[in-house]
Amino acid sequence: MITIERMLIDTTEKLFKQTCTKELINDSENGIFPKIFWNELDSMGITTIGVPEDCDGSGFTKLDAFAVLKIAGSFAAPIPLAESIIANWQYVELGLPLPNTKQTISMINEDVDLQQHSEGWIINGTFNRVPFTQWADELVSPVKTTTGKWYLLTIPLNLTTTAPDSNIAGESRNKVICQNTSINSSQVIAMTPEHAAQFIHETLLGRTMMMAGALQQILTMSIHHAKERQQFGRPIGKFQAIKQQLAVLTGLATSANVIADSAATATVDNIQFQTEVKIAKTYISQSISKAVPIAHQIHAAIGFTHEHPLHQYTRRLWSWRDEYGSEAFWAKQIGENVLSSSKSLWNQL
Amino acid sequence: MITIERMLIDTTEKLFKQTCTKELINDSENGIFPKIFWNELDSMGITTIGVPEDCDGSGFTKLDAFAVLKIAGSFAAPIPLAESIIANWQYVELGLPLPNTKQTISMINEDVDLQQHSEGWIINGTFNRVPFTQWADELVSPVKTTTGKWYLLTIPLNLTTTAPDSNIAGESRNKVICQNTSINSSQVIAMTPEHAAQFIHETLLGRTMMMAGALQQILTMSIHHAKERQQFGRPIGKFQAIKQQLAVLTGLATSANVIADSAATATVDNIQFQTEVKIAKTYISQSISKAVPIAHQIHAAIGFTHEHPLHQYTRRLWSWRDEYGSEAFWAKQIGENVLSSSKSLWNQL
Amino acid sequence: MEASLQLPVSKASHSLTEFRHEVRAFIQKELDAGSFQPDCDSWLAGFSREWSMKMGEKGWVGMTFPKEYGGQGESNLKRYVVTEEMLAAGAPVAAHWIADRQTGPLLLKYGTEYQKQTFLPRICKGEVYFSIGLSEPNAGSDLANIHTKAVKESDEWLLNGSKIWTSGAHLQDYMIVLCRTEKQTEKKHEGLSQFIVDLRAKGVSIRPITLMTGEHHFNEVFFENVRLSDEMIVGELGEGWKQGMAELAFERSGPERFLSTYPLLEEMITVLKQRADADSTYAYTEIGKLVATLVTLRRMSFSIAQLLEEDQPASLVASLVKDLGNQFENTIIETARMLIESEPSTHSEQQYERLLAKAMLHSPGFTLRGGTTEILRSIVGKGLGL
Amino acid sequence: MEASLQLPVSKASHSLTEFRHEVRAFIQKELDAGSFQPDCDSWLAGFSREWSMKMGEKGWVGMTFPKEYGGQGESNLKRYVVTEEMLAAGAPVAAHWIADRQTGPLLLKYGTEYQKQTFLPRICKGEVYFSIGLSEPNAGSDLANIHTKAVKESDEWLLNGSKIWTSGAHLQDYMIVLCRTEKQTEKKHEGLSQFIVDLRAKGVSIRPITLMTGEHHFNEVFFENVRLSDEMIVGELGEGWKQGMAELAFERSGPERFLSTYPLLEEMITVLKQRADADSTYAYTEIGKLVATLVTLRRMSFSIAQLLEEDQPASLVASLVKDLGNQFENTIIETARMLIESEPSTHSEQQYERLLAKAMLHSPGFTLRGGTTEILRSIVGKGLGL
Repeated sequence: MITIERMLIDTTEKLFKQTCTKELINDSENGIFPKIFWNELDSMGITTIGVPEDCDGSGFTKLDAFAVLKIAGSFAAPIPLAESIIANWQYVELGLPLPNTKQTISMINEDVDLQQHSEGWIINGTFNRVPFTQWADELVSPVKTTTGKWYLLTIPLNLTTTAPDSNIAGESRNKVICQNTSINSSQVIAMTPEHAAQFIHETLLGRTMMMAGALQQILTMSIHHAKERQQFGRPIGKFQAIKQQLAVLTGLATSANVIADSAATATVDNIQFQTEVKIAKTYISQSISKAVPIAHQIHAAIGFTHEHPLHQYTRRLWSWRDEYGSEAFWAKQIGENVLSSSKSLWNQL
Repeated sequence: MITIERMLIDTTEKLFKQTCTKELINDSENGIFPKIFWNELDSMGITTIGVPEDCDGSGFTKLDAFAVLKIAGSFAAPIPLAESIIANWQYVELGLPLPNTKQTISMINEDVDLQQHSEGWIINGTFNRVPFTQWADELVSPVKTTTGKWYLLTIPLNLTTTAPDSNIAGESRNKVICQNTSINSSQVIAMTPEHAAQFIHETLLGRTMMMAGALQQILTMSIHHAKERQQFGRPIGKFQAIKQQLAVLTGLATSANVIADSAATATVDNIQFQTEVKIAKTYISQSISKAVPIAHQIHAAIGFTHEHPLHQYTRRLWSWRDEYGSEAFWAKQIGENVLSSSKSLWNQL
Repeated sequence: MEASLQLPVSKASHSLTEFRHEVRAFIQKELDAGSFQPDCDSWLAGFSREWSMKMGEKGWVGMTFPKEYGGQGESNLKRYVVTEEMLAAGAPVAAHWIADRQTGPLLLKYGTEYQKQTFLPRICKGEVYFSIGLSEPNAGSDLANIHTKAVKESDEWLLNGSKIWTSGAHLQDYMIVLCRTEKQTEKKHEGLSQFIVDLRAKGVSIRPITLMTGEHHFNEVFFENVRLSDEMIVGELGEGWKQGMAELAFERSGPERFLSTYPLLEEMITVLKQRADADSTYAYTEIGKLVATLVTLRRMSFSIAQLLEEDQPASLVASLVKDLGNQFENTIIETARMLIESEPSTHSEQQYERLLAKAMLHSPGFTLRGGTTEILRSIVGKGLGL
Repeated sequence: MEASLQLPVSKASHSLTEFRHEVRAFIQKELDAGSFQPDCDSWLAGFSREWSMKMGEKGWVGMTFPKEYGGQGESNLKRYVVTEEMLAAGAPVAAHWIADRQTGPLLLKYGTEYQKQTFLPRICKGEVYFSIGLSEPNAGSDLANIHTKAVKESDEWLLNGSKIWTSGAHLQDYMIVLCRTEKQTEKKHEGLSQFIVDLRAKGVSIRPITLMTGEHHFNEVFFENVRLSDEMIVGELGEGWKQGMAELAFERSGPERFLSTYPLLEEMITVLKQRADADSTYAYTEIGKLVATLVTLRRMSFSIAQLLEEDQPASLVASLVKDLGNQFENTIIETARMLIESEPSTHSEQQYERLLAKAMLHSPGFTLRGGTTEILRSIVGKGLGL
């Protein structure tokens, strides 16, 4: 039985495969945003998956959206898909209409100061490593005030200063600086701590799904290479050492996909979603330091060149594993929770 | 040119090879001390290597003694050779005559209380995990008093209570309990903190040399097994996976031997001896969690049986890596020293 | 993604979670009563007839077997819950483990009605135990290198040869023996058959293989003119290899492939909690990483149980779980050593030191049983079409 | 122990230690003057004619070469000290690295008097640089798969073919090219010869190979009827394979096999020192483990320098050092990530983040250059007589 969800995945996968070429990715590293590709996704409604149809979205569930983000990761898609989808969800959940403008997001908001005055709000502070600021109109981010209240901010980027930076995959991760930036009351929406937590963990899971997809891609590339590349008169995949390495890589990629999917499923069930997301980010970030060297080892010299697409994935994996907190950051939180509980570990799981 | 040192090593190695059989080691785990073997070593003067001839020793250097201890480790020798040699060195260095009695040693002495009174001293406290107490007459240990002074104690074991314990290699590691144990003044010799530190690090290096020897032995056994054992019609050493594993094991065993030898050489030069010993213990202890699984993997099921001698070495390696401080314990000290210094790391090396 | 690597995400239903709590409560009651001491590797080393029969009474042995044969007709997922809870608690489940895991399913699939009626109800009661009879001396990884043979003489078969590494044979009742019933040809996988052999029959002798740990779990079992009736043939004559391999697939999928040292992890956490230690980043981080891996392996393994429930192929993914699981079992040991300074000993006063010693001593076995790391990785390589 | 694995323990003499301090003082002065910025992998990526000539002036390039050819006639141990200090400081030594490490020794061993007189003094001045010409496109690990050929026409040779992965060819002056001078037979190691080729000669064209890092260090070099005189033959015609392999042995023994990411370790320690962090057990322990490994590798590598000094075979141990060294270089990266939360970037404001990014991006190269992990382990396996 072919479900509508299956059709969504297949269609999206086909589109990415056709469009998201090596050249398109290289261009994006040189600052050329893939507008046509983006517009096509937008017109297909991919950017509003998980938003109910009666809120002007495409319907489907968040689970389906995360499955699409995995595809985006598996094609190293240089587009703000996760950012747009997650911003849209927040608007809808806070009862706001879907915006006509373009949004990027930030989940890091520790040093931002927010002051209310008669006509609106004044923001001071820096949002670090924000993706796609050149493209977006507004930055969407939850911010906690000194009084402990949470607000979802929508900051027009033309009111801010941006300082360019990028990750080692050449993806722009700019600094957004607000200096007495004044925004109006409709751009500051009160939210519950639960909403803020949800936003943060959805952002984290978005990146995690992309990692799972990219891991799957380097596995596929490595298997392909091992079958095609000949050495000493036979495919290198026939050599025991390569075969064993590929098996390890298969284990890493498959387990990463299982825990990513499991976290995505938890969104729907709402059971221990936050813990499951932290676990997925930790497990997958940790896997990358084993998986990437294997993929490069199998590809040998050719995979070390700019010509070969492997690096488009391995550099992203290196970057993404540290974004929104590395495994060291999240493992510490998981461990602290476990060790602070009066229950046995097994009873906490 | 055959040096006298080379002859010592060759003779000792030959004796151990002939005498230190699988059965002798198994017997020792059942509490049977290899008296004849020990007496032979003693009569050859192996137990007083590093003690000058004019102090009734066999001459040679401490470096030679450590080389002999490596041989002892490479045959899993169930004898108190390190303990005896190191006790003898201390006696000589403190200007005392070599004892006629049999000594074991302890370097762990944190909770021992020492009180002087008119006729002698009263000791209270526990010495944990002391080797060969069944065999020895006396326990030799440096102890620091609450006033910060160091003394070398010689405690007759018949004045103490011992509680049996052993490591996972079946080597006895008993608890020695002193309850108002009264010893006379000649059994409490003042020593400098430098002497105490030397005793501690020589003890540590003794165990480290034994680990290096045992690592070398499991490498030799694994190479031998890979050449002899046939599978699918050819020696398993012909399979790429086994070949690669053996190469890794070779790297681990060889590097362990280099750093152990380097620390032993430092005894003579007296340059950074203590640091070098800590580094050797850390590096080698750490290597074992990689080396032992490889040796067992290569030996497969047969190496998991009591019948095969492999476990006599792997169980010792597991035990010795944790004795006198695991790599976690010593690495922490090394790291703390490095990070507390105002110099760059390179300038500290 | 390769289709063979697609794993469905399965979430436990509400009723399954309730059942889990029931099992957990049972175990806690027994623990409180002192029925057992949690131990590492309890599915291999913890032989307790009493415990197996208790589990039989609860209906937790052979619980997936049809009711007509004494089972509960329950799902693989429910069985998964029982095995996982038992392993996490380190309960002594070794006696019935093989019968429950592979002999039962084998007989259900290939056995005669007579065999099912005779053996399955007693397996379910937790009172009859089976051994595996595959490996032979000097065969190593080449499992098809089978020399044990059964030759038909009038209406009986005469079995001669030997099997090695049979865990628990000295305590168990029967063995499923894979042997030659035809002369060996070039195609060494052909002409093999499986028989049920009574381990107390005349001509059977059992020699213990003492492990490096000093323990006796494994045996070499010798057959000298052991008489077998046709009734004891399992499945088709000559199809033994295929049947035996199907049996092996059951071996690799379960949580025993990553939970062997779990009791050590739990005890390590207990010890760490008691430590008044300000420097806790190290412990938090390392425990967090272990927990992340544990949860991932549980999700994978549960998904495999789901696949088995749906009669889907799972051998490739099962091999991955075993490989990752064995690494995890060893990482627990090494993390323990790094976080808590101790000298492990099997007879220490500290439960922590005892569990660590046991885990270490058993560790070489983790990758040997149920297929070595090389074999598993070769299976995966083959699955990838290399 | 296998004789080939015996390593003498060598301690630095007093004068050697004094020399080390001299080198260190020179580097510190240059650092203070801002002559260079410490970088990872500087022996591959840090090309600076200025720096190489400065080192030439000090007599630290080709310092083991005889004085008659511009060298200092110094020991391998002294050269070891210079290379180690340069790498630890992350100094830009790439320009002269190959000439100093392998071309010089090759010419000293096999070169004609004319070649020695012509090239060695300029190498020692740090002003003439050489490339390696071994690997060819599509040959992979099969180094003997050589298709470049030189054919004699009257009194000249015509060179045709191409070489790949030649680091720095676009900036360097000459290449030692291994090529066929006889038709290929079954024995593909025979009929190969080495020539000195001027990289600015007619018929030589150089195509950059952009790395995944975006950097240009490697090239593909094409030869189209490049004319070579007999004077440019290195050693014996037909002996090129043996000579080329001897050259490779020089490649694996040096401290560049474990110090490529050392500047990151030093910077990590600087950052950790600045952190007011009570939770330091983690950092202490992990730094302590790295230091223990570093010291061990230095001892091994220094012992190899001693072996080379005594003309003893060292290729087996050199392979071990490279394998362990590459792992160490990667462990530094992973430890950095675990101890200091950051997002590495090649153009970060933080030196730490820049070094981490550089180290990561270069890391796939560590095991590729100078023999892959598989090849090294096969060499060891062969050495063990497997």
